[in-house]
Amino acid sequence: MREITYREALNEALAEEMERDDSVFLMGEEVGEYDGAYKVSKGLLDRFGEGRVVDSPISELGFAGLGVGAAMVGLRPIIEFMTFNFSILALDAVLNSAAKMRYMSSGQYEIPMVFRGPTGAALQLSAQHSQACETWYVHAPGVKLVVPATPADAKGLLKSAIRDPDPVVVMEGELLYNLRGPVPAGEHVVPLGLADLKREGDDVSIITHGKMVHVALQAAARLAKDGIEADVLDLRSLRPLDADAILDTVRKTNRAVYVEEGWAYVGIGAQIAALIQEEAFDHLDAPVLRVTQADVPMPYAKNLEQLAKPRASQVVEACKRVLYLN
Amino acid sequence: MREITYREALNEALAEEMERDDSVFLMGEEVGEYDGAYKVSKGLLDRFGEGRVVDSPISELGFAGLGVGAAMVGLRPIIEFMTFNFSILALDAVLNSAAKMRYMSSGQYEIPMVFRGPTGAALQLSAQHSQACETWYVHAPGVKLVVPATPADAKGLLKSAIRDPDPVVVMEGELLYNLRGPVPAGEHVVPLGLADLKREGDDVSIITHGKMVHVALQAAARLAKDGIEADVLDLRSLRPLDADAILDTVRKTNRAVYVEEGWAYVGIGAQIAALIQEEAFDHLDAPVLRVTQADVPMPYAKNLEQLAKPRASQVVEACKRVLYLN
Amino acid sequence: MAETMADRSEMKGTAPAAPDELAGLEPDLVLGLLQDMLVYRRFEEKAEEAYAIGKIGGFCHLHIGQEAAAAGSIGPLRDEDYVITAYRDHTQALAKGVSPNAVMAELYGRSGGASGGKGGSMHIFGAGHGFMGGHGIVGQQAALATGIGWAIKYREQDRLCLCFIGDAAVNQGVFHESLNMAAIWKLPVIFAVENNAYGMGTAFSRVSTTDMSTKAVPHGVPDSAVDGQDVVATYTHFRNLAAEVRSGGGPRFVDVQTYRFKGHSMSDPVSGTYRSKEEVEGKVTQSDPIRLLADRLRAAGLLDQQRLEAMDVEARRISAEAADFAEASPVPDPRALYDHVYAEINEHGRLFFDGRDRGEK
Amino acid sequence: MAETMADRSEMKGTAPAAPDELAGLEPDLVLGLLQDMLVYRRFEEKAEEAYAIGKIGGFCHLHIGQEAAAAGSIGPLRDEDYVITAYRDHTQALAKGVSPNAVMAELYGRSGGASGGKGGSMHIFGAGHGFMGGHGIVGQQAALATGIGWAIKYREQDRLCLCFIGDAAVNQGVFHESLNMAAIWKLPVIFAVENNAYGMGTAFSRVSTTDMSTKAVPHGVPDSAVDGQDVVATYTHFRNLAAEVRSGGGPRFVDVQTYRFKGHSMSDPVSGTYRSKEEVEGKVTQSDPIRLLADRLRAAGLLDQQRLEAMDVEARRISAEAADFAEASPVPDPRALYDHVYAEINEHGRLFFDGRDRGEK
Ligand SMILES: Cc1ncc(C[n+]2csc(CCOP(=O)(O)OP(=O)(O)O)c2C)c(N)n1
Ligand SMILES: Cc1ncc(C[n+]2csc(CCOP(=O)(O)OP(=O)(O)O)c2C)c(N)n1
Ligand SMILES: [Mg+2]
Ligand SMILES: [Mg+2]
Repeated sequence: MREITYREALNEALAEEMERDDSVFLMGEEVGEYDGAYKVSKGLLDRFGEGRVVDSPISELGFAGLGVGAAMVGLRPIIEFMTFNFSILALDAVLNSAAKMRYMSSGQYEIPMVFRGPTGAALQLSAQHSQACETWYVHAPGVKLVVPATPADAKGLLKSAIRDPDPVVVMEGELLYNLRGPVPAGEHVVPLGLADLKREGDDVSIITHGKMVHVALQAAARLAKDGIEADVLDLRSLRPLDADAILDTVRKTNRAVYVEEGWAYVGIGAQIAALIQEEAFDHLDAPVLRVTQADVPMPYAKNLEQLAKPRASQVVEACKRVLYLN
Repeated sequence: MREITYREALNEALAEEMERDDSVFLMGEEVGEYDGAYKVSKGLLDRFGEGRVVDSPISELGFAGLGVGAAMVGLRPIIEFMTFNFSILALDAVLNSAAKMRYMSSGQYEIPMVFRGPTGAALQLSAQHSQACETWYVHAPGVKLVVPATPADAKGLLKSAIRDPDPVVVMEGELLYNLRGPVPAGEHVVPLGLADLKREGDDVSIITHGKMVHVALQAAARLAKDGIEADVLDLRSLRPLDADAILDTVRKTNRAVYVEEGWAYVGIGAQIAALIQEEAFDHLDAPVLRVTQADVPMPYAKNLEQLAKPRASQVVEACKRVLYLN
Repeated sequence: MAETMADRSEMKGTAPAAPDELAGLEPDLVLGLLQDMLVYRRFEEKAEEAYAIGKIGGFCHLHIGQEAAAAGSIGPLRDEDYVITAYRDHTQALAKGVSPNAVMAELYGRSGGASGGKGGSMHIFGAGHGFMGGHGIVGQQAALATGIGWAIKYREQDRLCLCFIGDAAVNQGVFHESLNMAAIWKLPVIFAVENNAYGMGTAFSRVSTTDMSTKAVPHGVPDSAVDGQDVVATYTHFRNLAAEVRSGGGPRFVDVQTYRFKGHSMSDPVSGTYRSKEEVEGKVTQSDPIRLLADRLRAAGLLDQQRLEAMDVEARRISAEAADFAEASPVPDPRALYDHVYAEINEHGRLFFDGRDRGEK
Repeated sequence: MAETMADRSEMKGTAPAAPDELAGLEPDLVLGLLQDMLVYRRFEEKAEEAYAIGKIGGFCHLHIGQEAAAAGSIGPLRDEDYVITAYRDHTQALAKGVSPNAVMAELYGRSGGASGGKGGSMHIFGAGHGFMGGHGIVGQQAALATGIGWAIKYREQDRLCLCFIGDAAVNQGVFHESLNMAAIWKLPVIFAVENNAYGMGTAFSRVSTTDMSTKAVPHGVPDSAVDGQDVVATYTHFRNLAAEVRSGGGPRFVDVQTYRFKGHSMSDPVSGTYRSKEEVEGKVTQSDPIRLLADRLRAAGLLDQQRLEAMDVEARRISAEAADFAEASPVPDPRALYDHVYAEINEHGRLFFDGRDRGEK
């Protein structure tokens, strides 16, 4: 299969869905004339015109709310946040409007929209620009959240998100945009709510999402050298969540480690660990451990940033701990 | 000891600390002329004047940021959010400025300020006005969070929060303001980071915070009728967290239930459950269960709201489940 | 503020005399506006009663005193136009065509309510009538309105969106972000400030150094003001604004000067440190939009006491019927608790995490 | 925008001739401004070099072309005054007295950096110099500035706070919320728009239907504009504003018209669809603030080529020394990872939840 980058995969998904449904439009900072701060929307302005590829002012709360209003009357807005760090300004539109409109009105409104952009850290962007925002978006019911880790999932999940009748948050990664991988041309849709077992092994389950899938695979490779075979489960979608896949791998290996780019306290890993012990208690031979960002705002200095980020070596260590090795 | 309301206790704490330290001021919507939307600041304008008790425009992001700026140069602002539901608009000031200033500057700035107001549901205020906001505030390092459940703790924790060198979020409860209880007159300080064992029992640990402490106590009383004695641990402070107290009660009873006003997904209970199984795995005879709000935006209709809120009967049921009864 | 209010009341005190005082509006149309305002008034009074005896819960914000602002602004709109507002939304919902029964049943939290009992007073919705709610976070609806306007323009429809916001809401950043977006994209949105001079207990003059006419200036949105206690003036003003907006003129900003006769919500006092009893009484006696219009119609020989009373009887009947309907409407089915959080279809994965049985009673 | 820019450059193209052209400023003071601007220019060029070879990471926003806006606005301030800005902060930190060594070391992420290596280019802090950073979320610093102004007034200090924001930042709601608060409480804050005509790749005219002079109108904050490429005009303008603000005049809003010669950040192109190569070249040749001032001083007989070169040698020396200092400064001690998240004292309970050993190397 042809290989393209994660960025190109997203671009394809956007183009194909805008082609397919003219109620879909893209709005955000620099998405048009500038082709997107990270070039995800490259060429879309020329192709679809400024009525559908719209450069917004720097007004996150305003244009996120605009998207919700447009969705209330049936359009399918795609709101791009240059990064999710900036979307903290827009959380009211997401959590209080998008997530609650269907419910407050007993189903009179559907909010078929997408909020997308990169989450988490890139390289040395320091504290305000390096935050994994999943927890803030997934705590309240009403929105869905997907976190593609590969080019194929980037295309397939974004297409599903655009077609979904509910607000879907798509969290990408600056450091993933250049990642190359096989992506089916044309129609390729990955349903929300299905995890993907990226690697199989019977000894321990490494469960993760987004960028950290690649750290988990590195760790699994190193573990294999020591004869330890790990399942690597990429959740892909955090809400809906493929709880069955999580429970299946844990029931198989009886040991789990969650790897997460962000902070530990009420992080995604906390929820997954709580869920596993609630529903597979008797299958656990060891506690579910978590490997996360250090519990500090992201520092700028390269050496400190590297220390703050979760590393494969820590995943290896955690896996050995749940296996009671060394 | 004299009994006063939770509201009066907060008012006393504010007055005493403003008396004690003239760098302390209170700002928020309706805190002055109107004596506060919930009358927590009653009389403070007359006593301290409009220089220190300040009615703000409805600009949550703006006046929260104003507080951070004032703290950067050494004042001790107390920013009142009429309710934390509205503070979602101000999260950028809290999470990106207050929580990170000390770190980004390597300690050049201290942010000795308080963000306070009610969190969670009252009665039939529906979806946008009935949210337990703890998760959004405690995920990122840099802020502290306390959740007083009694009049005495309201006074003691607020006083500690005001004197603390870091930004402290104080989450109160509309339904707690009228609660009466014994409160020491004058100097009464409850240090951050200490949980309070509100009731002792050897059979099961009910761990909780805020308003739910009272639901937990109700449940414990009912369990006692069936001869089941529960520890009821009020965390009081979510960051810093009294992990020792949590582990102690679990090591004693080997069973725990977390009761939480808000949603389950990455709720506080998820973090506590994850922590317990990480650090007391071998002491657990059953999974840590959680009793939370139904996973829906809060509905308006009284019957639905009652169904959505966590109830003592559900706590009783969960305790019996971890005891493998019925 | 006090002075300003006084000035305004002068203005409103003088009741007009000649028939041409109807500014060229058909007498029947104006009589219809009177009937509408009477319904709004009696409806809100009924809600007040029901709240007092605990039939209605939560926060309940009444429009008493502000009826002309709703009737006069929404009156000239078309069915296919949209209206969006804040939590003080009962009369605007009625004006846009949501039935009194459905609105009252919503206040009662019943399944027959406009929002199925899930929204309550602050979240009345009427999608079928272009009534877009009922939003509880101050300023929020301004951004939603730009989105509705965006969609109208996107689809090249001959519609507009009328967005109400409170005077205190202009201090929210999102108000400015929204006007700016509406301006740069020339969206068909009328931003109407329901300027009742106070945000809860705070006089506008305490949170702004300028008057309302300056608020849209940075965005180049044409602004105007109208006496919102004069329903005829309000009606003609909005009829003209609507025409400008329909013809592609872009957004408009209008200061609708009105006054709240009751407390901010049912939980708040009518007067206090923030406004005197005298001020309120003055407004109630001098600028009740219903009395002003009735006097005017009488002076114009278009209304007599008998007809007025007949209209009021009708208004009371409608409100009483709404209360009866609400009373009779069943509470929501407990199984509805989990409905409408997400679309019903969900092929894969788990959406709910409370570990409860969702068939729960 | 293009036209506007053209017009402006006309204006700036005409170099002044007579000595009274220094607007009454002491020649030494003006020569000092020239030296300062040369330092800023050479410093940024050095940072550009260092970034190119990977010594500096992350986002790095240069001030090249905008030196007069920093030198002319901060020049008239006192040591005890405060300056706060966005992520484009290097030269403003230098202007407020933070040493070039400390700023460069911060860009290198070293322990000798102004923020101990934890902040980086976007978060330069100099508490000891009243330099309040260095903030990365567009518009954010406007609210922080009102807080600093609030504290000055609260303590009745004879100080002020100068807050820089970008032209695109005026579309953030918090900008309006902040000006409104500054106005109602008469805070001693100067809000200065570093108007370089673009927000990243978006011309101001594409995101605003009005010009900058309208942006403070709703808040009643007096506004003015100044040619930010003319350091003498900028200096005298800010000297006067500062005097007004100190004497209790309340906040001021000023449009400092300037131009960015480089890309938005080191990761962005200098020109592209959003602005032509010609436009940039035109600005660089016609309105380089350093050349404009040098020509002017020459014309006034206050500067010769030799002295100019000596000043430039000094500027290069300072920048080179800063780079050497940065190079020599050790990277932060790994143990510093957990420092300054919270105050060191924590008597009870757990603050960190990553389960890591915090002595970690
Ligand atoms: C963001 C936010 N802050 C505060 C509140 C609480 N609150 C509800 S209404 C109100 C006053 C609004 O006044 P105004 O905008 O003038 O509208 P009015 O009630 O007078 O119609 C306040 C402070 C809220 N709902 N949302
Ligand atoms: C809230 C927010 N949105 C978006 C960004 C990304 N961003 C950084 S700078 C910038 C452009 C700002 O332009 P302007 O305010 O004119 O300042 P300039 O860079 O021209 O000095 C953008 C969009 C951000 N940092 N914060
Ligand atoms: Mg008002
Ligand atoms: Mg700019």
